[in-house]
Amino acid sequence: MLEVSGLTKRFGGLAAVKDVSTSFERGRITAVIGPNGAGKTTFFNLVAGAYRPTEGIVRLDGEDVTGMRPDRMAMLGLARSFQTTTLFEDESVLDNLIVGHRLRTRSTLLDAILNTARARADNRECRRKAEEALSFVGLDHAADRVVADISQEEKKRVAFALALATEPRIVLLDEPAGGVNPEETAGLARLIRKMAESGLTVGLIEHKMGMVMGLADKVVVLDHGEKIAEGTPGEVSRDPKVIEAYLGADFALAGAGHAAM
Amino acid sequence: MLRCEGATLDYGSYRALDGVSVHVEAGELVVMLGANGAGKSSLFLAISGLRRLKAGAIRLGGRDLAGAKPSAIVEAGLVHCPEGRKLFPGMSVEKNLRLGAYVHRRDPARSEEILDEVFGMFPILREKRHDPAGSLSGGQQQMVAIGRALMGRPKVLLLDEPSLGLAPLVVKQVLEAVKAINAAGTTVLLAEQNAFAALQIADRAYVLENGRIVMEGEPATLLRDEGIRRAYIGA
Amino acid sequence: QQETVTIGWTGPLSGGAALYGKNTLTGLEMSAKEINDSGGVQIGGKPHKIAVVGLDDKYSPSEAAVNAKRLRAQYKAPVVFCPHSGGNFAMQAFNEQDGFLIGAYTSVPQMTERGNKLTFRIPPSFAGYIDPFIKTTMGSFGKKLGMAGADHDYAKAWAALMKPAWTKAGGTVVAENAMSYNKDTDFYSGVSRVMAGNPDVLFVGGASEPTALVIKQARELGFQGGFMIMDQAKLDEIAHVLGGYQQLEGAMGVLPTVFDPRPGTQEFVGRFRKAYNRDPGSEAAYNYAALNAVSEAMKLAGTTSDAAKILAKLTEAFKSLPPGRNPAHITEVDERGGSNVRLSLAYVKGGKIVPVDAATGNLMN
Amino acid sequence: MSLFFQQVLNGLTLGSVYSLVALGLTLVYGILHIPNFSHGALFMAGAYAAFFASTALGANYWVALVFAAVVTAGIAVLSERLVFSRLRDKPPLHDMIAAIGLLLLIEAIAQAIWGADFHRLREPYPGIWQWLRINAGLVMPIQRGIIIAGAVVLMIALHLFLTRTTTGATIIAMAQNREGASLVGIDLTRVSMITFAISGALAAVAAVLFVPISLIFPAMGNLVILKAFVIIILGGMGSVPGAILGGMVIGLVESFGAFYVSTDMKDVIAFAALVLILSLRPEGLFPGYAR
Amino acid sequence: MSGLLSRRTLAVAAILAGLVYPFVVPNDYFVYVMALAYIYAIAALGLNLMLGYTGHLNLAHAAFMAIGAYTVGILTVDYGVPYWIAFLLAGVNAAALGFVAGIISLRLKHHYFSIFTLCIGIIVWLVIEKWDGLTHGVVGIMGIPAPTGIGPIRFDTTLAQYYLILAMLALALVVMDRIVHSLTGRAFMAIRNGEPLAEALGVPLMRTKVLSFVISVAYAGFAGALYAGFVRFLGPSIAAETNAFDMIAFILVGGLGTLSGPVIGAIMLTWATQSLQFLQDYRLLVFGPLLILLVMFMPKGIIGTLKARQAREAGERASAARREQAEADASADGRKAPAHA
Ligand SMILES: Nc1ncnc2c1ncn2[C@@H]1O[C@H](COP(=O)(O)OP(=O)(O)OP(=O)(O)O)[C@@H](O)[C@H]1O
Ligand SMILES: Nc1ncnc2c1ncn2[C@@H]1O[C@H](COP(=O)(O)OP(=O)(O)OP(=O)(O)O)[C@@H](O)[C@H]1O
Ligand SMILES: [Mg+2]
Ligand SMILES: [Mg+2]
Repeated sequence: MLEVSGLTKRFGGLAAVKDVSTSFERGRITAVIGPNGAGKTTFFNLVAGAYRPTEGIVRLDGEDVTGMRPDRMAMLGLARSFQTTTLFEDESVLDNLIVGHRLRTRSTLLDAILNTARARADNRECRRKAEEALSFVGLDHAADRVVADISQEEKKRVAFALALATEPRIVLLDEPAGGVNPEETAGLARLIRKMAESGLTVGLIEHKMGMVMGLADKVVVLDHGEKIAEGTPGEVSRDPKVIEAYLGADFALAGAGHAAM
Repeated sequence: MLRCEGATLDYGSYRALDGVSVHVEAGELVVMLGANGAGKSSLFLAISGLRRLKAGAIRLGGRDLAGAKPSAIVEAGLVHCPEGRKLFPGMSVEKNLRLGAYVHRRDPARSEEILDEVFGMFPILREKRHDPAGSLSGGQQQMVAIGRALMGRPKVLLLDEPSLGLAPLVVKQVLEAVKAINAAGTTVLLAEQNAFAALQIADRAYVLENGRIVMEGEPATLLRDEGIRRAYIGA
Repeated sequence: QQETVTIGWTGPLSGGAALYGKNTLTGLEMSAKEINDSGGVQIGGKPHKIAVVGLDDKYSPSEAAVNAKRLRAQYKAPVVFCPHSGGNFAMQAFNEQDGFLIGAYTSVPQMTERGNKLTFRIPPSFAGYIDPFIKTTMGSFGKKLGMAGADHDYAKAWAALMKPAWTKAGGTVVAENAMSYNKDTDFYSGVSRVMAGNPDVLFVGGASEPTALVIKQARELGFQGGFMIMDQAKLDEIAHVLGGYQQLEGAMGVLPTVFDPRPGTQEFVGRFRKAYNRDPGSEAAYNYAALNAVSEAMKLAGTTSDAAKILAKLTEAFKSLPPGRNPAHITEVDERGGSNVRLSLAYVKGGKIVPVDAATGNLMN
Repeated sequence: MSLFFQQVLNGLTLGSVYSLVALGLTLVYGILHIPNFSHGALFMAGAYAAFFASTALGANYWVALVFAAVVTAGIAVLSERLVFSRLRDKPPLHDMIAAIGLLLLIEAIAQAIWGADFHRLREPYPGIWQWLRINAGLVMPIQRGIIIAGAVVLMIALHLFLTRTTTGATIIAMAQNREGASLVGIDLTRVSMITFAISGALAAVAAVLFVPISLIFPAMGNLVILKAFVIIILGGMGSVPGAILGGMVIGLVESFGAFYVSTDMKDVIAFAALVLILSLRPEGLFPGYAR
Repeated sequence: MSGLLSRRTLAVAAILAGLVYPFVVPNDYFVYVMALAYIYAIAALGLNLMLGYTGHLNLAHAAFMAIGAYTVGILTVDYGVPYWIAFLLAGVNAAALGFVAGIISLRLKHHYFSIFTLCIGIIVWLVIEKWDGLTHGVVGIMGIPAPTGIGPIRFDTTLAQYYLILAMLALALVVMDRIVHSLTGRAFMAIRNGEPLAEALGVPLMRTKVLSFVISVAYAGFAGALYAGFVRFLGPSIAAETNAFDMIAFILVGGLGTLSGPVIGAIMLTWATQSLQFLQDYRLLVFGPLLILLVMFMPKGIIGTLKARQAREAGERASAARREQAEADASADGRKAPAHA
């Protein structure tokens, strides 16, 4: 589905991502973990086109998409959520989502000014798509609430819905459960699983090991920009390099459940 | 030592704190548990004078802090190590730490000693003392933030989610440092979502929900509570 | 029960040109006050008081138009004075339709060349200054001219007449560098650019105060020659900035109102000093004379509202004014609405102002 | 050749004035994130304060300079207390409109008190450095020397103040993180006031250094404020070295443009230079050191 | 009271008020000032698209109004082009130059963008002032013809021009309404909200920003064209940055990012300025503090404040409901119910 090879990004002297190769499989959840500053967000930015790689190649379904702008990537079916997503606080949840499907519509500004049938149809379509995405993330009841009034966890779900409204084939989620309590984390995890089951390819950055270990089909571990391990959650959590760089020695002892940090 | 009574705080029409009463005795390490948005940070910000209470009182060792400026509160011995660190990213690590002792600028000798202690506690900071704080990794920045708070010679230290966004390995190191600080005699109020880890080092804990205290007790009691386990630890 | 005629004025009362605006307004106000104090003006057999209403337009053409509309519609003003060409041009778009006379205090030639039937241009054409200026300075200092005038509309029109006239008189123009007198803070580089041509005479001028700075900086850069100073700048005001006439030695300019020895002017200067506790400039003198003439013309025409009739009587009005009420020495208003004036020039010699006869270009003593 | 150096001198004189004005502007922007369009009015207020001190109080030039710095610092602090501190949690656009309101107000006050007329402050040392004229063909009125020297001294003093003193450190701390600063016990109100005071004093000193070779009138600030904004963008907003360098660049570009190309076109040249530089370096010459 | 219904009613009422206005005021002056206010409102509408919806402050807006005005002035006076053709070309010309300026300036962010555009504005002003051959320089362009009549309707009186300009304003509002409520309008707002997210949603940043900029300055261009035909004299000072400041003030007073805000603001501030005329040179002594007090005590502007009040009332109702819900849950099982079990 999505393959990267030899991906490198340098900021001045610092190599934030260094020679990373891996792949994201269709319908699978691939997690990227690593210490703070390891280059995870940078890695996603490179894949999504927000940064142009210094070296390396990104392929989407075999097509070379290296250095393509984010909006083009979105057209090709790559969606992402951010570590923090800002929404329009004083607008309704649904209104916030309508722009999500804009990229799949063809009507121009002229259509809108002349209020053509095409513009009206596109508007309806975007609204329908937004409702569909909301119901997928389990928020249909909140469609008309003002964003300022919904909870943090609901905002995270809205951010997912926004990504889903673009009709993606692959979604990259950056710390979707950051600052969310364990109970709600579990709910988000179920939602992510549901996305994968519906055929989406999922990329996930997360520090909450409980969630990562329970969810991921594959884990890629970055440290100082380099890939130090890759494999199933089981393999990775036993890898001494990973334990030393990231998880800590007693992670294996405490078990994934309790060290849910 | 520190006492809040009926603290109430509004953001516009939204009530973030609703009659919160907590107390922390001298030498204690108290943990404030609560989900995202429960109001932990709001409570801390109110205590350190960055937000105005709508109602209620906050006392530090008998002194009423109502209307006191943040700078006066720091001088009174209450130091807040905030969520998100709030460092001075362009300044060197050392300058960050030294500014922590700003209210004690008339007593530089003692500050030198504390600076040494901080470097002793976090040796990596001594190594990076001339680097700009913004260039450090997340965990190291958290160390600077704690160190900076210590430079203020707190009698009471408020720590707001020092583990937020940190790798598991680093979380452990940070909490160990907190424990050591408390052991050295500083009273600590710690906000955490990671209940399990925090309760390991706490003397006592509160649970905050929707701006209200819903539970108080010893760590062991809380750990036994089924609801707490489900909500904050992940069964 | 006395009736009142309102005379309108729109011009800058705030911003960089506020002083200039106020000076013109003061001239009108002084005239109105004197007329009212003497019992008003007899029009159609009835005594009328004159009220001057001044509105700020910040030098903006569209605000001047707004003000004119207001002055005409709300105050029924038969005449609206305005001291900047933009405002006057904007008013010309509708003044014939709305039936009011424009009192244009601007000598931009286009003002009266476009066939507007209700425009009275108060200051004279400056063409009359050119020849005596050249005659005196070229004779005393030499044939090389450096042009360092301002770059606004009026100054450019001056320069456009000056340059060919100088060449025609046998001189050469060695440097040309217009400068932004009202927007700039420092003229050193601009002046040194002109000095690089090694001129004998400098043509300068914009508002008096920046002109003074240009002269001062030229002297500091070692310039020893003479100056020709455009009529917008006044020698006395320049001397005030420079702290005396020393640096102005060899400068040729318009005769400052306070030094004008002709009958009437001194009388006006005295009354002005008494009323405002300072020296009048020519802006005040011209506008003062203009309103006196307008009130006289209303009397002669027997109307306070028919602008065309008022305009037609202006020449007669000026001729009938006693010298003390016409300190600008306006002799007539031609068929296009332009005024003619007996020019008075001045030359600085031995640290003193010497009046010059404009007709001959000779010093008067 | 001497004409060339003459332009360098002219450029430095102008650049010094611009830099001082831009410094205050960049400080307030870098630390409080306020695009203070009323800064030009402070420049003007400084000139009038000195004029008042020397005419009405009979103070000598240097006393007038100090008086102007103090008075203008006071006006700046007042504007911070009464206006900007109350707009703290509003978007920057509101600061800008309020600043424009202030600009109009201060200008109107000056005009109400002193009228729209031009005024002058006499040069304290009206001479010209003759040896310069004789030896190198250069002309350097003493006041221009004072401007350059005064600006250099002030810039060094400001730099030392910001980097070597604790109060300076609190200013930079506040620029980098407001909440962090207040959590270590820095009194933000005090720092804001100090910042505004410094910016006002710098504007006043720039004005008092400059007006002996120029004129005092209510709108005089408008001439420099636009350039000061250009300069701080050019130098990198919030950057102290950027403001200094930017000021010098604009001063020199203007003076060379006026001499070698055309005085008529020098502003076009200066602004075009900015457009060019920013097209190549969108962040300005120096990245903001306050951030 | 349905929002749509009240909006429509208000719009109809506003148009009616505009139509009868000239008949209820005592004289021409009121008509003239109002027509000028409408012209500035059209320009401010454009500025508001860039500022209130796309989130970029363009300080060269007045310069683009000048470009539109000068296009009409030069074409009609020097080349004898009929007014309406010149009118269309004014919008096209402003848009075309805006396209070029946008491509250069929109790479910059925040204040850099604003000050950069301030410089562009000054350059435009200087070019108008210095390029005598094209623009008549500092002397200005005089004798611009009034808009030529359309069929039997002629525009040579203030009253006729008033109605022409009113019609143009209504048209401008309708078009703007459609723009901001379109999907493209949502893309503009997404950019204001955060560029990385907008881009990730497939919004081509540069293209969308340039589009917004071009539409915005086209409004300025058309406003300038109307100005030229109305005032009929042009000087370089119409490009002055202070005119852009005025427009920002209009928007802020009316309400940033609201449709009717710029219009209300333009009308109110214009009349505020006029009514302070009696103060003569003390006018700014009052006007300055007025501006300051406005942003201090009405930061969202008139429309914004009304809207916020409505939203707050709705929000209060919602959060009261939420609190009750939470309390009910708490008493039911002693714990907070999970949002999504
Ligand atoms: N735009 C940039 N310019 C310069 N350096 C950058 C930039 N973005 C990231 N970096 C640096 O690259 C490194 C990797 O950063 P990145 O944000 O990818 O880490 P991360 O793994 O996502 O960390 P975290 O878990 O804290 O989010 C860090 O040292 C960071 O400072
Ligand atoms: N400045 C503010 N304005 C409006 N609402 C706010 C503000 N700050 C916080 N809130 C709201 O108040 C509530 C409590 O926030 P607070 O930050 O105190 O929670 P917390 O317990 O610290 O959560 P977290 O785990 O995210 O740090 C939240 O719903 C938050 O959205
Ligand atoms: Mg990251
Ligand atoms: Mg918090």
